[in-house]
Amino acid sequence: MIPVLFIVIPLVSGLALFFFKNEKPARSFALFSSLISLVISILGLTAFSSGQHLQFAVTWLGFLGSSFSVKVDGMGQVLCLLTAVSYPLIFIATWKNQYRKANNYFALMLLTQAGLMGVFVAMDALLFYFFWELAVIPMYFLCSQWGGEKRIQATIKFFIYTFLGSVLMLVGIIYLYSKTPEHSFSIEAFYKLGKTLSYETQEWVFWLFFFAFAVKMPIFPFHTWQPDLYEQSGSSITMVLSGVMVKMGVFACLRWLLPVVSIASYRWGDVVTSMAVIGILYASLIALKQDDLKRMVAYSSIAHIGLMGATIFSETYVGFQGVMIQMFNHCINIIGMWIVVDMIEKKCGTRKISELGGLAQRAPSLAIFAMVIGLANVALPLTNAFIGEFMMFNGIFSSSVTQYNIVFTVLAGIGIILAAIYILNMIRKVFFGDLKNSTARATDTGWSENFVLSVIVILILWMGVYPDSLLQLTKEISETILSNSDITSLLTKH
Amino acid sequence: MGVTQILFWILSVLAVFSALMVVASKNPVYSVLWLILIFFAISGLYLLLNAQFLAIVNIIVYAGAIMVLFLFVIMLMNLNRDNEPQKNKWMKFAGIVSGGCLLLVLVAALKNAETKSAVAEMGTGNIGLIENLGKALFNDYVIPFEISSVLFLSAMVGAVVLGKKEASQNSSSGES
Amino acid sequence: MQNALQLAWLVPFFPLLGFLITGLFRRQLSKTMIAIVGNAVVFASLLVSVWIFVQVKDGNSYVAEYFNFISAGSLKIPFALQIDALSSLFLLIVTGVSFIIHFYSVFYMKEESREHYGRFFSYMNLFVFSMLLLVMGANFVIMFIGWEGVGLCSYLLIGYWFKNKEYNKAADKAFIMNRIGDLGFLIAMFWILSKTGSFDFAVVFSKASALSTTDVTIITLLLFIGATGKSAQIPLYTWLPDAMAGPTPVSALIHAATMVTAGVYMIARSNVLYSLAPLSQYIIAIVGLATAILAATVALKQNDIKKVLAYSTVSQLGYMFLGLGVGAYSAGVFHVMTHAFFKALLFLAAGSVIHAMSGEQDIRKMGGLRGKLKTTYFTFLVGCIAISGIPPFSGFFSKDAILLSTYEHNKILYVIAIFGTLLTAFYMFRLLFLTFNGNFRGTDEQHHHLHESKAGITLPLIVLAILSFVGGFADIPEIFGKGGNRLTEFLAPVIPLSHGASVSHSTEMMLMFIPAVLVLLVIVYAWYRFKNYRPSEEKGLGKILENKWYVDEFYDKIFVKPLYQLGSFLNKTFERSVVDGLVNGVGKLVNYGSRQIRLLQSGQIGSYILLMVLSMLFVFIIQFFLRK
Amino acid sequence: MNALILSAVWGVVMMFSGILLKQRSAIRNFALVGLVLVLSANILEMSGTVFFHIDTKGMLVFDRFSLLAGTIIFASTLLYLIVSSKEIERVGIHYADYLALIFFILCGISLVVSFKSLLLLFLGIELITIPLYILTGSDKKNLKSNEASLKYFLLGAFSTSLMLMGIALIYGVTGSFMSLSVGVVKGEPSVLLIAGMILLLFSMAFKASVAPFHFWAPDAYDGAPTVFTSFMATVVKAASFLAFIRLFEDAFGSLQKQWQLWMAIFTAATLFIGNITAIFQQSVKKMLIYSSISQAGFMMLAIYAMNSDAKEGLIMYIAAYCLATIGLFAVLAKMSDYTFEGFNGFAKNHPLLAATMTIFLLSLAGIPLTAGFISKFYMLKAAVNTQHNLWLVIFAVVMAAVSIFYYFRLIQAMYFREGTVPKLQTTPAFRVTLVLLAAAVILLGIFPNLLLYWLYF
Amino acid sequence: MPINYYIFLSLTLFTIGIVGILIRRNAIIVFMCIEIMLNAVNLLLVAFSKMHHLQGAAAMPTAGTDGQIFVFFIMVVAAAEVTVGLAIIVMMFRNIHSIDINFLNRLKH
Repeated sequence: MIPVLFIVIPLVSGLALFFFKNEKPARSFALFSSLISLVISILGLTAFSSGQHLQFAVTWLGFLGSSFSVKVDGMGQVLCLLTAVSYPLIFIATWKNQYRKANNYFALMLLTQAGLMGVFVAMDALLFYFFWELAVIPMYFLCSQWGGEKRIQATIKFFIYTFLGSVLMLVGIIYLYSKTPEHSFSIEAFYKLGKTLSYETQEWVFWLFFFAFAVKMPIFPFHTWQPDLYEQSGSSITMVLSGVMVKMGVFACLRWLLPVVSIASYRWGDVVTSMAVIGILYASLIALKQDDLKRMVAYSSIAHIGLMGATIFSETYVGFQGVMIQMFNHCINIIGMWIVVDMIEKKCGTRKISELGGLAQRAPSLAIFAMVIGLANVALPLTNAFIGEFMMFNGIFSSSVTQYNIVFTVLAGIGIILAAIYILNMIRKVFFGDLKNSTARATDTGWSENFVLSVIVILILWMGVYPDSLLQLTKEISETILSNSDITSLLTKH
Repeated sequence: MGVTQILFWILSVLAVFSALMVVASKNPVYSVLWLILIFFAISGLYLLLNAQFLAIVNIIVYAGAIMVLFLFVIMLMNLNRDNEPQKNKWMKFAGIVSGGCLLLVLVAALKNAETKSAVAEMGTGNIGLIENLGKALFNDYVIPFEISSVLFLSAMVGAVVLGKKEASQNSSSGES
Repeated sequence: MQNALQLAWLVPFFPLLGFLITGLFRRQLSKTMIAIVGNAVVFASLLVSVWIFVQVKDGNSYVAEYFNFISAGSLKIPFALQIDALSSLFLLIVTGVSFIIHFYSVFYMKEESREHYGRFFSYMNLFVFSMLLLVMGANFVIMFIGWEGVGLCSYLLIGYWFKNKEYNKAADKAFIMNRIGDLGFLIAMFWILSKTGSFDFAVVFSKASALSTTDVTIITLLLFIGATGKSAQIPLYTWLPDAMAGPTPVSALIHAATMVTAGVYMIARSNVLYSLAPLSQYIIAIVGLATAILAATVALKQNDIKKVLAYSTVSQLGYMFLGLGVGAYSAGVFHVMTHAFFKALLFLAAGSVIHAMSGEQDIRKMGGLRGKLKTTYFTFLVGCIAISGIPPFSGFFSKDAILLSTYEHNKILYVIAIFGTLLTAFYMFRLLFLTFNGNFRGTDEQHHHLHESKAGITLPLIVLAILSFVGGFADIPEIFGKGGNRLTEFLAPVIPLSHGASVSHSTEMMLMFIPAVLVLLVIVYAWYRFKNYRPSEEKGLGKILENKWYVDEFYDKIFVKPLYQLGSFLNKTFERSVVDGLVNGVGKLVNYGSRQIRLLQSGQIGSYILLMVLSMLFVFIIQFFLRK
Repeated sequence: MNALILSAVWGVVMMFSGILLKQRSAIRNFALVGLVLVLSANILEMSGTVFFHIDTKGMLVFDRFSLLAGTIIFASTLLYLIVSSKEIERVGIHYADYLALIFFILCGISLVVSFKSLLLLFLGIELITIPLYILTGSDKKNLKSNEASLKYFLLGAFSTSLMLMGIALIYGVTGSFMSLSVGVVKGEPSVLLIAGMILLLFSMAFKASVAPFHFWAPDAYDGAPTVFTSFMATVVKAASFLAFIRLFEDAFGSLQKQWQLWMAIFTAATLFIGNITAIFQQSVKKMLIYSSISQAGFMMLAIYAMNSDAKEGLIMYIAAYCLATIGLFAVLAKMSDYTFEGFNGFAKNHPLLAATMTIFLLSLAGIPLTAGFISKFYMLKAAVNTQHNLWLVIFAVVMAAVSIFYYFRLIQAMYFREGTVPKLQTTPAFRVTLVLLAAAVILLGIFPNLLLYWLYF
Repeated sequence: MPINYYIFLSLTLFTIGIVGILIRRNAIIVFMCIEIMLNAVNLLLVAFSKMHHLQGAAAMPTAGTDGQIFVFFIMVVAAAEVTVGLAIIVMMFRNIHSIDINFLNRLKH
């Protein structure tokens, strides 16, 4: 029942919120709902650890071969947990932000959460697609209604881009469905089918799926919606977008792409990995030159996700584990980063790096938090990102599906050097040096901010020192994915 | 070549020529008159095919009623002068060329149809007689017949709706 | 007493505790408390280290696994610490020197406000923690954690005075250059893993002989890239002189005594691998020597007291690498130890000078301080003698060990290395003479304030001076009598004794004393040259040297600027017009198409029917004549 | 059969009601009663109760498909009348006549959804189009309306003659007008038959406003009074597609190889022209008109695929499309300013209407959990199941993505742009019906088998 | 007569009708061209009807009747169409005093 609760709680409370009148109760209710989700996800965690099967299936659209089938496996558990963790964090971090029509705002946020949770637990391709869209559509309204001047253009670009991706994916899903002997959308049927499809077919389907996922991640060169949107939308929305939503793409690659069309993934792996690696360097280089904090973080996110993309297609067990843990870690880090950026903007009234300086004198606590989060972003050991990136690099390096593994590793590695450059640059210019007009009257963090940032820092360190707590969860599923996408046995057959 | 054959050729040429004249005439009234000539020619062809009922109906309904209506309207509008502005040359040329091509293509395609050995027998047969047709019409085709009455009703309503002068008191017509 | 070593975790634990206490409660605790905590934890570590050292000396070694750090399938990386001869020695050096420097800092930093005082000590403690982790790690990953940790701490400490932009830039530079090296380290680790299936030192080294020469060479070279970053070797050395931006104790701690020796430690630790890769060794020797000479030449013309010391550090590190490169691992480690003593001494003494000069660092504006700063002068003199390699001071023995091995290895390198030691002597005594001899060249006000530092500052100097003097006897060559080479023997479990062709005793004696004599001559020359120093504009080679061979500018032109230009190009041009332009272009095209297709809807029946007829024609022609 | 006769009779009744009843509301209620009667008669026929037993000699067959299609059509018309009757009143004085014509059209529609003889197809289509010519031109003082009517008439008559020529050629081969008799012709299809089929394809494409035979539609829809545009673009278009699929399944099912390519090309052209042109439109009405063309493109996928999924899907599509479009036009007809700017700030003044319109637009755009998604899904599924021409499917979804642009433009205008919209006169019945429509859209999106169940039970 | 002759004659008339629609601007003449097309169809149907009668009379004496019935219905529908069409044209003429179809471009988008 837990997977259903994951979806139903935010969905119901989201719909209920549309009927709220005042801001205060809406805000509290949203927080309350998200906390309940958190509690449930922790319950789910314990249940999962004790070996219970968290699944639920009921007939729905049966005549289409689809059913409402949800299951929380290791990967789903990690992602649900991160969704459940990030929502309360986001709500608390932006507790003081004022919104027009706050009830709608919170309602849409929770609907997005429902969609995200659904994506992570769906075990039926059609259901997966439903949730995929359910996550995006409230997002469209959120981004269009709350944000910067040019938000509408940015949002429509984002939406058409992702919608195009998702409908192409839909074609892929239907195509696979039509090929399954029993006409079913279930993931098992797809996995089974994947073993029998010809290469040419796989190639089609691969690109249909991959485009959708690549746009969502986003992987270079499909990323252009992202910096604009992050820049334009409100900070809490950006947090959801970058913290959780981009993981949909990564997640989907692991669950729906590799195991299903493994031969095509293998054949196109080099191309995709090249794209991802170019993206790492490209985004990092651009991030060097960004003056707007949000844009900088946006590009850094592209680089980080690029690394995940490259790892996925190198198809190694360690790499998969790394990606899964990094999904969680990246979410924590980037949410932390956005919170910091949001606070800077609120305190100083600007996001321009060139207009900031010496903030550490006025806001020492913020400076320390920013430093820790920034260092986590550059994957310093004993922070969470190190674990993920270390494993991912290891995965890329030890990949047996590509012969360019060393080149990819080195190039991606240059990305982490560049990351250090731009993050430190940013910290130096924003926090150190002399005070400027904008920072002269800034204040330090308040209680809610301290709380959220402390939670984030604790998570960063916890996951950096004892990542095994999460790695245990994803062991089994990583093996499953690897064995399903193992092409060596298939290649000998063909 | 018997008389019927000769008649067929004469009537065919007449029909085609009249059709061309309908299209070519500057004055609408002449067009109508040429059109009536086509109807007569076609009725003649019907007769050759022993479709007497249709031949008569063609003359009565088409040439007699419909064409008179046309003439009436033309006269009413005082259009019996060749004052029609010409379409531009290019358009005319394109129309003629594409029409010709269409004919060419269809003829070329259909000339090898497997029915090419079949004939439409002339001068014999009695299915075109009113008795046979009437029986079929009121036995097998009663539904379509009733439907066509509905069709006429709707045409009638239409004529009323469109033709009846609306009193100017109705100012709320339309959205603009 | 195997079990006794289980307490090893206490060594890094204490500084970590200190970091947490001083860091989190820096606003609550008084300065005294902070100082006490900050020192006590390091002292506690020192005590445990001594105890461990004693244990190890009895032949114990120990590997402790605490918990699974990362485990993924066959990849198991435990959080494990290792105690053996090498690490116990380093523990001793690190905790010992650190404690002295901590003690020194208590007084040196006393003018800082409480909050920043706490911050300083927390950074320092964190640094010690990282360094200990680096040294004690039982596998490459734990070592790497410490490795990056010290990089972080150096970043934090260099940028300690965060209001100054230049200092912060220096901090960034340190971190980034370290990062470049770290990438090499990281890839080396992956390579090791893919070839041996483990990160554990024990496993890796036991499987090393099974590796192909290519693999070992690549691995060792990659590790060496890591070392060049951390230990400031060509080409990644430029951060170290800039790192002098931090407070002087920091310079002493990080950039002289401990952190920069991490590279040496790492290579010494991996000596099994290096021994299998002669090419790598050769490259290391060349690079080390080149660094030694290059840095020495630059040091000749530097006028900032700390910069001279910084370049001398780079130069000395070059010697260590030379030693490693020629296979004299224990000599390298020995030099690390002696260097830690005298370089810490020199830096702290320099700090005392700077303190006395009210923050002035330019030696052209000093002179004649000998009278006012007696203790400082004498200790500084000890440091200079030690670094110059005059017997029987510590530097003599350690440097001699390296030079001897070099001689055995390659005569040309040996000659160049000797030349380097002469340069060392020259610039060190130039520094000494310019600072302490001659006339005072500063302002009257500075002159007025000149005073010897308090006991809290001079006491560490004296302790270090003693160590600099006696340190060399730890590994005194056997030719001076029995009981020599004790350090080498102590390290033997980790670094196998080399049984190469050794030189005869007479040659060895000669090789020891000829350089010593030459050094003395150079010192005399320096005395003549600088006893009456007048600042003058540098010309020709001097100018180039003063500007450090323009290496920074060169790097700036070749790497930094193009990088930013590329970023700028990608941001302004490529992203906007190509990537985004493509997407927007599609949008524009659709819009344009919309306008054009709209024109089909002309409103004229004739054209509609014409279009329909043309479509019909099209369909008929294809259907009847072209489709089969 | 029930509905066919009842609608014809009620059409006649409506003609006289104009004379007998003076109150317009009475006429309206009279029409609504009639429609309810027709609808319930049709539903009764689905459950087996047939009032009139007339031997049609196999020319009409009321099977499950045609009855369900008819039900959707009648229900849509009923909803349409409820939300639009006020606007019909404003068109002109012949209120009862308009309603009578609508009943005649319904009579024609029940013919074309159940014909088995080409003669009845022809008569049915004429019975639909002739009243439509009149309705298009019913705003007599308005030149646009006049022109639209004349254009529609001339082009419509032209396409009718194409259809007749096609029927004649087919008759030449088969000697019968029964559509099933075409299918049984064995061997290599005769050229005559192919030519006839293609001519029929053209004329059906014309009626369904499929490119490149769609040119009349934007002009006629735009010129017609908005309230009748709504009817033409929904119910009538749906009927055309039903006739289209019935004709091509019964008569030319065995010739699929011959026409499938053309269907694919026409589909692509329709999608392309409909969507691309819609982007540029500045008027919401024109946007909806072009969107109806692009939706026709999607419906064409069913005809292209022509399998069991296709028929189910078409039923679904028609339902989804009619519900959403009727709702949108109903609101639009009440607006005085048809431009997108006219809708700026609409949500602030009319939150309920805006919310329902958003649901309709989302449905048209094919967003999941709306009926529009399920119907598009069916179309794609049907097309993918043919296992060739995958490019067409991909093109279709790309165009669906393009359509987001203009559908969401309206949402943006309503919600995210500042502006004021004059108060619209809405009755409670209007609002309730709109909400019902929206609810139906969502309900069908979640449980499509509520509808499709009727095809098989 | 071979049936092909009828087909060709009918197609010729049909095409002349199409050409007429294409090149004339007078709505009434366009309308008359459509009538020519309808008559072409009628002629063809009658010819086919006779052809089928000849082929099928042995089996069924009424073979071919339906073709002529169809022609009858076409005439009926044409009459209805003419009624409406002329009504529209007249209405149009009342408003703009012209029946030139090229006047009809106010709906241009």
